[in-house]
Amino acid sequence: MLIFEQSKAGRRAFAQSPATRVELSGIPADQQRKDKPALPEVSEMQAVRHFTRLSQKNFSIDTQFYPLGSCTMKYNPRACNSLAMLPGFLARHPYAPDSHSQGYLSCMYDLQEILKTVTGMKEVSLVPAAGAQGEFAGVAMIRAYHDARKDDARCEIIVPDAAHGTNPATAVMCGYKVKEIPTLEDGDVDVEALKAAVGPQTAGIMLTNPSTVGVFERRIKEIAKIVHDAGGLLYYDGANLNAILGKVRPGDMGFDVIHMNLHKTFSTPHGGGGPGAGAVGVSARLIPHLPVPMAAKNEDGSYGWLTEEDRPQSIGKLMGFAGNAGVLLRAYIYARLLGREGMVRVSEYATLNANYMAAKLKKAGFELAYPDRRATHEFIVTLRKQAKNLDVNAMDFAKRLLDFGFHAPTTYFPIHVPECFLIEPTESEAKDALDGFIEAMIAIQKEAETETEMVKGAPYTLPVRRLDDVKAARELNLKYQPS
Amino acid sequence: MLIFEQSKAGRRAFAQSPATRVELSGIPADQQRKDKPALPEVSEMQAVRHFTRLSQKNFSIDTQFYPLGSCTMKYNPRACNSLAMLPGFLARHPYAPDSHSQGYLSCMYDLQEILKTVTGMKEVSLVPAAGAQGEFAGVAMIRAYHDARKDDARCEIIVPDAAHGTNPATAVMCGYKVKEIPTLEDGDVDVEALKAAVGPQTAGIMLTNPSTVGVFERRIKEIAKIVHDAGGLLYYDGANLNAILGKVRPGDMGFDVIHMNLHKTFSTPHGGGGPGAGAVGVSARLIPHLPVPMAAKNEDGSYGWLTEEDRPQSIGKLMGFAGNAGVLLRAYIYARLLGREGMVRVSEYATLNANYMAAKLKKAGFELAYPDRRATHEFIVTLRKQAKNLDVNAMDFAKRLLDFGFHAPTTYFPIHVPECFLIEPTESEAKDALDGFIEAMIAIQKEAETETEMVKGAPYTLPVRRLDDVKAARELNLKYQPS
Amino acid sequence: MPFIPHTEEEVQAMLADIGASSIDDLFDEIPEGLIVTEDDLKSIPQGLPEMDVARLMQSRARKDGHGVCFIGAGAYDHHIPAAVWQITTRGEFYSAYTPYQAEASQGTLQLLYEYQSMMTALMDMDVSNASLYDGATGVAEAILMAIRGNRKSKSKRVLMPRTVHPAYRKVVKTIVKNQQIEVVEVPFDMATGQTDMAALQAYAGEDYAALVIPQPNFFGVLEDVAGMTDFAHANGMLAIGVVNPLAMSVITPPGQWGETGADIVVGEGQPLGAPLSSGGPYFGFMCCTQALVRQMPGRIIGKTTDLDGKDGYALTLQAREQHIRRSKATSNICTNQGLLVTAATIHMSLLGAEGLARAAASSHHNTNSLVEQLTAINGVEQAFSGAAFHERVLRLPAEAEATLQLLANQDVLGGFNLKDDYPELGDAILVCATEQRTEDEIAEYASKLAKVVGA
Amino acid sequence: MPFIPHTEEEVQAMLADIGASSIDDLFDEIPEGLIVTEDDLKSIPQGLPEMDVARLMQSRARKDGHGVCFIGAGAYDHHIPAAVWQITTRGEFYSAYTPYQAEASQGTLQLLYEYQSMMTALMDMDVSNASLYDGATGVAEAILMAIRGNRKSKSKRVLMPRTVHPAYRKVVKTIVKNQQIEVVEVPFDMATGQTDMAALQAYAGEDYAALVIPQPNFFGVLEDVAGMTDFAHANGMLAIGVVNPLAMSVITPPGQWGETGADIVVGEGQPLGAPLSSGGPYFGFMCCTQALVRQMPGRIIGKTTDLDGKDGYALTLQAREQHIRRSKATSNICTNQGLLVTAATIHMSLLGAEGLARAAASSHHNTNSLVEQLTAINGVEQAFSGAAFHERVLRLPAEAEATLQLLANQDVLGGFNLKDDYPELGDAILVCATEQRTEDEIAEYASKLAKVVGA
Ligand SMILES: Cc1ncc(COP(=O)(O)O)c(C=O)c1O
Ligand SMILES: Cc1ncc(COP(=O)(O)O)c(C=O)c1O
Repeated sequence: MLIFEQSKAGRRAFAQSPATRVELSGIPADQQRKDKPALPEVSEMQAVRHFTRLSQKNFSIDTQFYPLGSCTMKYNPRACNSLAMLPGFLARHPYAPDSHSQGYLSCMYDLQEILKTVTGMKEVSLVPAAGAQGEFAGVAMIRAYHDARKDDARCEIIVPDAAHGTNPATAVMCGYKVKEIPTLEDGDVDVEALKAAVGPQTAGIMLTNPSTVGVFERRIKEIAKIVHDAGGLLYYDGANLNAILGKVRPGDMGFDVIHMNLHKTFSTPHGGGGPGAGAVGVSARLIPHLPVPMAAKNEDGSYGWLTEEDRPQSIGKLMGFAGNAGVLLRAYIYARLLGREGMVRVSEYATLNANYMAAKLKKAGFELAYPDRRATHEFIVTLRKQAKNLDVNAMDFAKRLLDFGFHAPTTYFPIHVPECFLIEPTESEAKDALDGFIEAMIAIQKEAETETEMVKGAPYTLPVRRLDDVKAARELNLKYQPS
Repeated sequence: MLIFEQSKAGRRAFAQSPATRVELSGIPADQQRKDKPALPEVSEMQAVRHFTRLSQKNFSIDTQFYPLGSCTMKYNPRACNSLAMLPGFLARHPYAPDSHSQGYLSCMYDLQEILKTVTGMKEVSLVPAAGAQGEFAGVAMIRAYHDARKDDARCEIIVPDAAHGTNPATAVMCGYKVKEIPTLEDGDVDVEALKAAVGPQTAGIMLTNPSTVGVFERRIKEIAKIVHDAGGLLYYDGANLNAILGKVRPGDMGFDVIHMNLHKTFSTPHGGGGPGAGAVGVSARLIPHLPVPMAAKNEDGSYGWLTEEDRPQSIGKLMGFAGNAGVLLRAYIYARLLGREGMVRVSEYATLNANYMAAKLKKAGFELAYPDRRATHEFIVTLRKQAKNLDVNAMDFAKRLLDFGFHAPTTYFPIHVPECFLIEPTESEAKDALDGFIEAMIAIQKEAETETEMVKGAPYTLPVRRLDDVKAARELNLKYQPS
Repeated sequence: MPFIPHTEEEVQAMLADIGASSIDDLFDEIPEGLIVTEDDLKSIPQGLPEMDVARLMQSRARKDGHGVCFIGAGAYDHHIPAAVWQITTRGEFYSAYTPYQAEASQGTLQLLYEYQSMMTALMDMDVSNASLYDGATGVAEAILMAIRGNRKSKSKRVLMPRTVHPAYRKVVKTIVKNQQIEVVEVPFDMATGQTDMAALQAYAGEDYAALVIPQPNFFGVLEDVAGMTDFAHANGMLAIGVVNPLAMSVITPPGQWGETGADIVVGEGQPLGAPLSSGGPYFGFMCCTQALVRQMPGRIIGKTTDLDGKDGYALTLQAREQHIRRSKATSNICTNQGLLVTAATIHMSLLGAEGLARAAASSHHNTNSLVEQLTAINGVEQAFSGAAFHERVLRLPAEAEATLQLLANQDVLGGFNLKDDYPELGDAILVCATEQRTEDEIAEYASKLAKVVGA
Repeated sequence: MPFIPHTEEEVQAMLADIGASSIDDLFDEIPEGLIVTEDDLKSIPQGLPEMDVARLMQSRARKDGHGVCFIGAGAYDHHIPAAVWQITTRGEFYSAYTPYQAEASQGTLQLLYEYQSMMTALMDMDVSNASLYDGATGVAEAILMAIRGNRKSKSKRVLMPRTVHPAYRKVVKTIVKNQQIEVVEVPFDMATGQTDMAALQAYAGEDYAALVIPQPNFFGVLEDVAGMTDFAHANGMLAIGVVNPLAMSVITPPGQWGETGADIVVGEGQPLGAPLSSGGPYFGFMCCTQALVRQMPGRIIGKTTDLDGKDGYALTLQAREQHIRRSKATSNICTNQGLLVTAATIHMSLLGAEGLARAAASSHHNTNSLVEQLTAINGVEQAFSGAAFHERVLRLPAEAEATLQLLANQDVLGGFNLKDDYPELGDAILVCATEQRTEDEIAEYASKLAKVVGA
């Protein structure tokens, strides 16, 4: 039942607004709203009960194994939540003077320093709201760099075909054309194709390493050289940073600019779709172009802001205020809980878990997309044989997994691998959970062979059976309308 | 799965204890524990996931209508939780000096004053941990009163047969004998029986008004006179205060001592079985005997404590510290949200809801235990006909209600009404919820007539089917033992 | 190991299954010399137990957040019911991700559908998406959308009043400049604080894709939204409203502006349940007309049915989005501000239309009384004559920055200094008193300001 | 109306169904003159919106809770993982009641079964109940239980060392005195701080129902628990342990005391996840031997199976309880401290045996270092020679109460003043430094105390 269907005219949560309704003095009648917006009218308890019950209809990290590849669904420490929501942090207005902001600013400054070191970049700005905005900031900086050098002919960004959709979309938002290069059989980028693609029109390349196919790009240094020699810059999509945290640094690989998905690698919660934080880090040559504001340490040891005035070549502001502050606080808290030694462990155990699952699933007869490669923090299973021989495809497997109490892996991405599952267990899952998932996959495989229709009708144990996506798009119903 | 079954030797939540294990210096080896207690060894995420999922297996006010008679399961405002858990309140040590306790003490003082006024008693002590301990305090005060007067022959407490089990149990804990008197057909206490029961051996009577049968004791003033004339005192069991809050005051009815279940009437949460708070209020003659400590206002306007030294005739201390402070804070916050006008409404709408349900269920053919009486905040349905004619008893109805998404009412209490449901909707439930429950009752009645075995096999939609209580008691299994 | 559940035994068993002899082996495809050394990371502090981190953060939090807040300027200190964040931070909302597996995410999906329904009701618009990053990026996305969606115009130019939040204008510039979009600023009337309608008229007949219309504008002043909307439509431009959502509970909503209403509406969702929290996370909202829905960026949730015909909710119109459409997507946005929308949906349910209107009216009232008391001080004057909602520009008889710092030293955060963004206003500040400010606090501000400016 | 969902229309419809013309009618059975008038309640403040109550409570909370805490004496400032209360206050735990309908309460029931399993493991005892009010009432209940349950004794007398927490002894007196139970106090050795074993021996051969054995005792001193337990058993008494549960992670648990272990164990559960919170809510725990289980007060959860043979959990042995047994029940307890047990179960799961042992050992270590630094001050001395865990009695060279207040004025809460309860100790205080106290805080205490006592 929708909250609207529980509405009754005149009902409300009386404690939640001022006790009396005052006049809107000074506002001309024709500017005043005449109708009453049709918001639900419910009591406080009705709202609490409704949303509490709604919440129970979700799978989440706090309730299920959630191996969604490329999304790094790991444990979000509860301390990050309670400490980021301390009254002093919640009450700080974004325009509060520095004298009333030293607590927050010191955290941001420290976080910038930690991120610099762990990525090997020269400077970091925390502004971008999510990965995609980090990408935007990064590509915009590449553009600002070429522009500043009057290197105007560079109109193309190179992107591997396996790249996340945000990469090409971002390049276009920054006014670039996108040139795709293929992925080789072994999962590496086609370096020959890259060589052919670069030229005076090349502004840069967007890569993630390990790539979205779950393998480490072995020829990364060669790639960096090719692009740099052509006058382009290298952009690192940090979505997969969890694979190499404290182990390899994008700066050392030759990247000029990176974004980090702090909601992935630094475990701020995904919140049902956000908020995230997409901090960007740069090599020396891009420092002048970083988005503002940034936290700075003054000579007297106090903290302040760097703004457009300090950084006249900055690409400018990206967010109304200074970014997703509460998310950044959570990332900082996480970083302090982990410490440098904990960071290395993140990538080590994320990699162990992924390789273990890959090995076990392979033994169980599942086809790995890159069977001869090490898995990184994630890996790809392709169910193309099942789709062809049994007519049970990746979507069917995914839905049936839900009945076994597991969130499905990422499906049908990367797009060049047919019927694929991108599986990312993360370091915070125990072997028991991995084994449970593997057993479920084996069980579903058996079901697919013997009870095909049953599998294709999954799920059965959730609040709804399989939903009709086509109907959702065809008969658009995007809001409640009283009947 | 039990948390123990997820345990692996050596696993832990590393962030939750000091980083290193120090020596236990100065403690002789023979006093040191040799074995390691078999607590579960799990990661932080495993614990979070386990207990989050466990919670989802509960019915609760935040998720379901929960009309458990005599328990006042109403909405627990979320503000009471967040404000009672403000860091300053959580950090206060119970032995902190008054200089560091003015915030807490002022709340307790104000709460005492509010409770005094709304109950019409002369003074209030907040110490008792729950209703039953409030009863203990009350009866102990009655005893202290008689003892102080050297009125030694009074060895009996009168209790109606409909009384809650804690009443007789408490009387015995205070060293009294219990004399039961019957309830009349119309739900009132048998005044003639009372007259016969009182005498020089009477220490007092324990009553609740409205009584546990859900009707207002009309001859209360007469009862008070009879008991007082016999030299006894009147104890008021405040479990049903929600029925009369701000409407009738126990003090005005002639009671000498009362307890209040703040976790009922003042809506502090029931917490899956507690904590509660059973504040006691007294008439003038019992003031010297109130349990200590109590909050007091000093002449300079600051607040302090009244202790045994100030109250040498006090029955003494009942709790290690000053009672369930966090619960009392929640009650205070609730009282401030309601205010005096809100208190009256509590009893009015609780009564409206109960009478509405009673009327509708009666119309639907259900038998009320006291059909000719006004319901108070609760009322009794007896399913004796269903039990006799259809072999579907109150327990079957209760279990089947769970399948309809409603918590069952209190069953089989009061004990003198066969196959009964004691139904208490509370004021915070909307008509829609009441109607839903009534419809479910009607539907189950139909099922009972046509699908008897199905009803007797309920529930079907919960984490478990009907549980075997007899087995639980016969084959005692009270803790996990690794197999 | 913090947040890692592995026992040594398990590690060995897993390595055996993999056929590797150590965890290091798993990194053997990484080229020589790239593996980080301990030394590389030594400037990062060592890990601390939660207890120690808690102590650190508590001491830092205590340094901030004090002071009575009279700053608005796009972020407002409104009351948020305790229930909002207690429910929002429940693990099932907090630690889930984008509802890609609809059947396992009906909680989030139904909630988002309810959110869309609420926002369209509040704005009186046809459709809503499920959030953008914030109000500022919302304006940028709206401009990109208008340029894509305006069939009557081929222009890559838009009109932007200077009364739009200066930070929003900066963000718009950052985001759209690389696409050769020109943002032409329209001046305001120094007397009223409204957009200068005469200056706007000068663009009549020219090809612009859109006109941005703030309501209330950055100064708190109410624009002639009807006139501006009709002007836009008369000249083939789309009308993009930028509104304070709380204000829309009492002020004419964009769907009712002028003859046919605004085409796109965006704004900062913060007043709907997000704590000030140093400026984020907040959320941007976006609504539009039915005609433009396929141009809208961001997630959209639709109602549908399951195999049994039962109602359910799912992401829809995904063909607009980057994960399907890639370089041709309506935006690059992926992760949005879901959890804030969760909070906003609960917040709006708890307040309802009446509660929002009371909070809005009470904030307006408190600001009126603040302005009255402050302007009683010699030399403190209202800058504009235009009717204003809930925020006001005041001219000070002393240097604005210094005055604000002196007030801050006494724990009064007195307003937003307009000097950098609007030097033409002289020493002017933007003040605001939400429904949370008490009469005492307002009087205290007045008495402190009187002392500071020496009146 | 706060927390009341009724609309006027609904009220009328409901009254019509009832056949009443107004809500007042529903109270027509109440005798004349009993209905409260507005005047009767006028001293109660009017209702306030949540926003105003929040402001009030925030300002009050700010007055308390500051100061660095070196007080223990039965309530300890231990670290509590953030996860504990975030999960505990989930509505499904927070707003449920006693699991009378087992099928709809498997969350609470399984958790309580896990709790019982954890407590028995920690105490090395056979069975545990699901909580009592607190440690003090736990001792009283244990005494009543021992008198009921001791088949070898007909006595209504028990032996109670003076080293038991003075507040517990007072509570015991309040609770048991009306049943003509005699509590005979056993003195302690002024040199060691332990119970005087010679004095205890004097009771050999007499008929007492039980001996209470604190570990550590109120002074922090470790008792000769083996000797005391064996003494009790040799003389037909039941041995009742009163222990700090955190200490039991490193100290010999009651199940291992002497030849056969303690019979009943109770204590204050606060160190297992309850914040200091002005003294409550905490919880009392109780464990006992299998032989005594039917004498135990309070709820007990048992494992059973459902109609399909699936495991499940339910309240069991209810025939002991007041709602079944009424005047013959083992206790009058009904509502217990369930939510605190929820917190404790999560707390113990997060800490584990190793985490508890670390917290215990680290607290012990910090107290040692505090004692070392304080006793370096002229005139400050340890009162007792007995081995102590985690708390210590110090003699001061100045009036204890005044000294503590002077320290408090500098925001050091320096300890518990023993003068009222143990005048024979002179100016003595009980100090404690949990694992949360830092070296700096300890050093600061020492330097402030040095100044205060003028050393
Ligand atoms: C490889 C990759 N790049 C970029 C992104 C975009 O990040 P965000 O969703 O934070 O905008 C994602 C997120 O899913 C991703 O997986
Ligand atoms: C009528 C009545 N009296 C007393 C009590 C005991 O109160 P408590 O459970 O708080 O000890 C109850 C509680 O259920 C009750 O319903």
